[in-house]
Amino acid sequence: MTTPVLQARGLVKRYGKVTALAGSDLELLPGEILAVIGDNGAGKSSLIKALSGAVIPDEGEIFLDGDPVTFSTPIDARRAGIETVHQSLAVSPSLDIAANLFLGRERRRRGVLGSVFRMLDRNGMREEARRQLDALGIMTIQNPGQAVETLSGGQRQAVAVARAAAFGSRVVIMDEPTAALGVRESRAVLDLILQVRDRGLPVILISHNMPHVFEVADRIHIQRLGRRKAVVDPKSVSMSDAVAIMTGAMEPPAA
Amino acid sequence: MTTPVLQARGLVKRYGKVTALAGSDLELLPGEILAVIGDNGAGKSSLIKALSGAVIPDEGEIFLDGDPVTFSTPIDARRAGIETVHQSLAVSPSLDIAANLFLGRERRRRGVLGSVFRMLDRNGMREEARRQLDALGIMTIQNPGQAVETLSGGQRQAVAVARAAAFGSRVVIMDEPTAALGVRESRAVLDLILQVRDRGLPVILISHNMPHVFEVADRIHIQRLGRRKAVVDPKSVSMSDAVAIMTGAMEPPAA
Amino acid sequence: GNGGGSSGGGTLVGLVTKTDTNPFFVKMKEGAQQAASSSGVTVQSFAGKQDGDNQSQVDAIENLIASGAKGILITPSDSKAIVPSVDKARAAGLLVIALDTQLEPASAADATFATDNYKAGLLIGQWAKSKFAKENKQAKIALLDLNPNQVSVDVQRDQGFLEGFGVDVKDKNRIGDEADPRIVGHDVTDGAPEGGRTAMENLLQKDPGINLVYTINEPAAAGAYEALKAAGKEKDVVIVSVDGGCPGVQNVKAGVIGATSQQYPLKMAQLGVEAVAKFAKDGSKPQNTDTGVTLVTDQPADGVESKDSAWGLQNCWG
Amino acid sequence: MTAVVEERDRSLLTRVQHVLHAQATIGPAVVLLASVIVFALLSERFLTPGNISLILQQVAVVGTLAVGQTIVILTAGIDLSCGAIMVLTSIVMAKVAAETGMPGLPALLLGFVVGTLCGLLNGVLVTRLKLPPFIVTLGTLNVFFALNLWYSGSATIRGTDMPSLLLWTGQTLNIGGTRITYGSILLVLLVGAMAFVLKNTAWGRHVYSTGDDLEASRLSGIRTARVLLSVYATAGLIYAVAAWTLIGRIASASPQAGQMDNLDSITAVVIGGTSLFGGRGAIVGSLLGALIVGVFRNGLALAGVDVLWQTMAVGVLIIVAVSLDQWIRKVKP
Amino acid sequence: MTAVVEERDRSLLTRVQHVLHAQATIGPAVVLLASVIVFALLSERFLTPGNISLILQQVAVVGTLAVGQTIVILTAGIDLSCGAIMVLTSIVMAKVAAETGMPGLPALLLGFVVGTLCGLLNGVLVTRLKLPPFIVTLGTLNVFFALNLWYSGSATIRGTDMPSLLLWTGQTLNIGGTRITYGSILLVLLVGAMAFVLKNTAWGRHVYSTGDDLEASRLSGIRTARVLLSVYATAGLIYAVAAWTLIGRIASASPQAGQMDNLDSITAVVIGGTSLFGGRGAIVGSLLGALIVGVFRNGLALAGVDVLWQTMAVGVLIIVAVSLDQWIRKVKP
Ligand SMILES: Nc1ncnc2c1ncn2[C@@H]1O[C@H](COP(=O)(O)OP(=O)(O)OP(=O)(O)O)[C@@H](O)[C@H]1O
Ligand SMILES: Nc1ncnc2c1ncn2[C@@H]1O[C@H](COP(=O)(O)OP(=O)(O)OP(=O)(O)O)[C@@H](O)[C@H]1O
Ligand SMILES: [Mg+2]
Ligand SMILES: [Mg+2]
Repeated sequence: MTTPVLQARGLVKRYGKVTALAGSDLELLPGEILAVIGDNGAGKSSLIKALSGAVIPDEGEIFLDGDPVTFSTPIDARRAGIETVHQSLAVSPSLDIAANLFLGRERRRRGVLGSVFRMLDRNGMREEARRQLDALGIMTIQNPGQAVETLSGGQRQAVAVARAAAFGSRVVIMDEPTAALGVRESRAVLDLILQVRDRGLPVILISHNMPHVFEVADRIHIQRLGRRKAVVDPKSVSMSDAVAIMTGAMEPPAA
Repeated sequence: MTTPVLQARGLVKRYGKVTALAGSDLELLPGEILAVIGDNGAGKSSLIKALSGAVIPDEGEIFLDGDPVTFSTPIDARRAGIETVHQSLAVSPSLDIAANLFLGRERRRRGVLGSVFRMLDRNGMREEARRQLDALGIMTIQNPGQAVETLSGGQRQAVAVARAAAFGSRVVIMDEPTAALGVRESRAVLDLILQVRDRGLPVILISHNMPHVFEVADRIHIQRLGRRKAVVDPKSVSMSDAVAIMTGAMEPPAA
Repeated sequence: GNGGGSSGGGTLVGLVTKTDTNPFFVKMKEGAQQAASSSGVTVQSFAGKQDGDNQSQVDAIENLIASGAKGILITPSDSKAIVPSVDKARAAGLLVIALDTQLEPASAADATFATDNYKAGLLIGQWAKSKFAKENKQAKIALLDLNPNQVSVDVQRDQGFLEGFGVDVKDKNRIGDEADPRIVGHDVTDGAPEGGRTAMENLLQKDPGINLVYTINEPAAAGAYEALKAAGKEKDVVIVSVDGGCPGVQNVKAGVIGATSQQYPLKMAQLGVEAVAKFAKDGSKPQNTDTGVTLVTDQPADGVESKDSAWGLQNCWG
Repeated sequence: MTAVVEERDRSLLTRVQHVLHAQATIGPAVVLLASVIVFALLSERFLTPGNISLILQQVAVVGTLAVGQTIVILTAGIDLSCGAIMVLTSIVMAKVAAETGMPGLPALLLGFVVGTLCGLLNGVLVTRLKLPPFIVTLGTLNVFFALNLWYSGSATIRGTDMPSLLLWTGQTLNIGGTRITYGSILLVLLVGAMAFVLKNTAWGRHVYSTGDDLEASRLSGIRTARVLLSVYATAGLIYAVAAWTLIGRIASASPQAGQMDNLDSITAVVIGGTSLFGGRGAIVGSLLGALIVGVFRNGLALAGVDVLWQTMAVGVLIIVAVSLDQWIRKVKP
Repeated sequence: MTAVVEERDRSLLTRVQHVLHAQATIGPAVVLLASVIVFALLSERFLTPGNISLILQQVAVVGTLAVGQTIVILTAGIDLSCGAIMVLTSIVMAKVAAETGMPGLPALLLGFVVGTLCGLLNGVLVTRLKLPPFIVTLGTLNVFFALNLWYSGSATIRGTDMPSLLLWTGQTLNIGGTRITYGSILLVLLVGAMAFVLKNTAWGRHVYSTGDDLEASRLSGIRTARVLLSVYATAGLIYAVAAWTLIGRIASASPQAGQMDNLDSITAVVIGGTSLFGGRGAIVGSLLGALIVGVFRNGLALAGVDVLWQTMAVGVLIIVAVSLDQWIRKVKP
């Protein structure tokens, strides 16, 4: 059996009286797209927050390429090569698009200006941002120097997705990346996800959109009531069965 | 020809240099579900914000049952019987679910307690809230006394949808009501939209989810670059053609 | 006795000052503490948070009554508004002595140990008048007051100075209603050097010919001097002030301040503590005492009694 | 071994935290109780009925201001001008009565009107110009204070020149041997009434909702501008009540008073557990907050602590009390 | 007819608005220019080189504080303790030098260290206890102030007892016939350096981003706690520089100084167009804000306006300046 790139075992996360994760497992295999589906409140976001260092789980273990790791901040996860698009987007409204793309990993200028005066390479970052957005096909964004607060919800989401795709080196996690996107923009994101996978990077995709999930996923992780209820193969399970398992209307097939 | 319940003509809305609406029209006929589709940034939210009094258009007219109206606040639109679920949800995080459902139209107790001391009928409102949520099939919400900030994104959306459905008396407008919802919850919202229509109320539904749109819509308004590009009949136009019109890849059929 | 405060000999004396930042009141506190150890009583001190803070003083009086103090020494922030609280203290059997500033009416306190602030102003005004008359100079006067609130010390010193100088002050209870053309203007300093400097700078801009500066206290005077020095006018301008603190008297000696009216906060506090100690022993009440004010200058003027800075330094308070 | 013990300790702490969290204003209440116990141990004079009544009197003015400040802060605002409004209205009440011989009741009502108008001005600036309340009240603070000095001529008005109604708040009522001033009683009644209104009326909900998320409230059909106007005007009225209490307390009206009361009232509100970001908090907490500061000042004074260290203690108290309150709230599901 | 004229007027106004909006700090610059013009018309002495230099000197202390205050406010914080930190450090520098005979440079550096530590304490409380900065600095304000009184014994230290380095900021440099103090020059350099850092370094971006949305910044991989700590510590260091300027200005170190400077520095920052909600604003604006207040005070004094009305004018100024700035910003696409 191949070692999972990213693995979680028995994750528990409680918020006061609410138990968001009740001992959840997860395995992400090399080069696959793993979709995570589940009802609202099933603990999907909580699960990937734990994997990306955004929250510290109360119990449970996380393994990266088989080695146990602990992420106490999002930076730890990022250092390990895990990039995440959070459901809440995590962009800085008053900064421009380029600044948001490079937030926390700004490029400095060459020479003394960069090393001594620590000056940013604004133009370089703008150009690179332009390239990334073009690659995503976000045509409606005209100028990477525009402040993010002036973008529509969908445009903002595109910025967050572009960032994760550009910088992920080991795992890319996307929490409902197409929720606010238009048809064309969703298409672009799905293509991007496939591209990322083709680069050899495994992707975790959380989505409520079953056609999308069944189109791109290699395996589907079904989350229910804070636990992994089943992992199914989209080629052998129908959409309605997956939904039935998700809502508890059907027991998962014995793997 | 039947008089449209709600009609907009030549609406223009500019935000500084950005023109969100460039002379947009809209007609909502009695008892129909009108879907509004369009790319991100096409001006869908701006359009319905103008119709619901949330923004004041720079130019253009709005007619209600054929009579010109001006909405300068959301209250004006609400008074006229127009209820809206905004994309940003518009809920008060620290208040509980019941309080949010009845926000701005609280019920008072009977007798002196209500008329003189202006006391709220807390229990009455909680029970009513419970009923509304049950009708929507939002099972994961256990207690209408729970603060909205403790709900998941999808649960919050359910609260906003329940509010509009419960109080709309002339028009119900929903801006991407299922964006954050799970499969089952989305189903419940679609059923609710159909129910509302069956009550005789026309509904405007903004959505990026084409299967949903084609399932429930009576007519589809296609918004492009701040204008109404076309209105199509879902029974005579295919999904891919609608998308092609929306993205500008195809000209609309001559009506 | 209980607690740290009321252990020394059982007699507790309260000292309530206007602020605890102004060195004048800090010295008063020290004087009281010294007198306390020699009289075998305990002093507990309170202060307002800023000039004019009447409420903190009211609270302090009440807390002292509750603590079982025998007497209260107070420099009132608002000499009228504090009276009802003082009445309460006296009704509870405490001896109340006003220090430095009289109550209004003065009879509201059992006794007043104070300098006459009006007289302090008057002395420096007379001194300046005599000096300018001798040198046959036409005065152009800047007045650097405390703050816009027209508190009594501020008013008394300012108006005393002007009357001493021979200016018609019109309403004696109001700063700034004079019409005398020799007055260039008033500005406020908060009684601190930074305020003194800014006020002086602005008034100098208004009229660079200013040659006589009245200041509410010596810190303000020090700030005003810096402004004059920066403008190269320190030699041509006479500064007068009130207080007689050691840094102030040193400034008199150094020629920064022409004359200052020295007051004696240590003495006020010492006499006050002793009076309360005596009252606690035998119930006798003290008489009003003027703790005096002395003009300190190294350039004595005709017809105004004064001491030199050497004497001033021996008698200064900190 | 140690790990196990630690585990048990932590769970005990957590259990305490849970119990404390059950009630909303329990945080400040615990702090108040703890400080009362400590000071009672330090000085036997502390827990006498006379001293308790004293503390109540001493917090009456700041406590009343804190009621107005609380509703402003609940809307995510802040009112730096509260002290200035109070002083201005106290001068108006007293001077009009003293100089024109106006009877007590109309003078008092005139003061209430002035206070309400001052608050309304703040509200108009906040809602029409859409300026942050911090900036508006920083500006009006100076304006009201200058008006106060100008109108009063910086002169204090004596209680003996005023009608007795203006001084009524300083009169005492004998309740079971303890003498309580009407000013303190007024404060308690005001807190009760405002707590009722906030909890049980639509207006109260709209205040919370507006502070929570202004835009969401507007879209939900709340007339947020009207809510804000009414909050600032009501706060102004409450500051005028504080002015009445102030006159009774010092038996005179002083234009110098109240300059520090801005920060003091905010201190009471934040110690009382109301969030400066709006939408969360309770009036009763603010009363407790004012009492905590009052108990500290009084207790430290009785213990003979120098003012210098009292100042420092209050600084530390603010931080500790608010931290504790936040710790207790953390349980929130 | 009138309607047409109105329409034309409005579009002219709108065009003015657009032109003004082109530059970020144009709002405060316009206010500054307008007030300079008005005061120049009111008094011919106003626009002399000497008076300009004077205004620069008068705003040097508050302006320097405002630089530190700005970076704190950019992170959506507020620093009520800045005046107290400044006074405490000025006393430390001066007293250590005067009493132990420590030379100027180590005394100055010691002061810088103390200022930085005070700021760091604020930062630690904000980041570790997760308390609102308003509350933290309201608490430490009292603590630092008490420390200042305790350490200084409330005694002023005279300039003549200090090494000349501490007084250097009060020395003047002759630039083209106008005498500028080194304190003013220091302020301009500081503004320039901080503006550069905020605009051109990653740290600067992280400051804006942290103030804009703390949680989003954290999720984006910014060490927000470290950014906040560094901001408060840097602000503390800048307040220590302000202390140096203060000593030079009054040629002494006084424990009474700077008590009003908290609100004054915040006033400068908000007039300068920085948002109290964080994430938006610029250092240059704060310098302009400080200059606007300085010009007003100086100009009104030259015009012979009573201090009472000066107080009122500053109140009105705050509201008008910030309204104008917001109006100009409204064009924002
Ligand atoms: N910060 C928090 N505080 C309190 N409760 C929380 C918090 N975050 C999540 N929860 C609760 O934990 C549960 C799981 O939430 P989570 O966001 O992980 O669900 P989800 O599967 O992502 O749902 P959705 O599809 O709606 O995004 C929910 O009941 C939610 O209310
Ligand atoms: N408050 C605002 N300020 C500035 N620009 C705005 C504002 N609201 C919307 N816009 C701009 O107007 C255009 C239309 O926005 P709108 O939100 O109406 O689009 P939409 O069709 O709803 O998009 P989406 O599908 O992403 O929700 C966008 O370019 C957006 O950036
Ligand atoms: Mg989620
Ligand atoms: Mg939209």
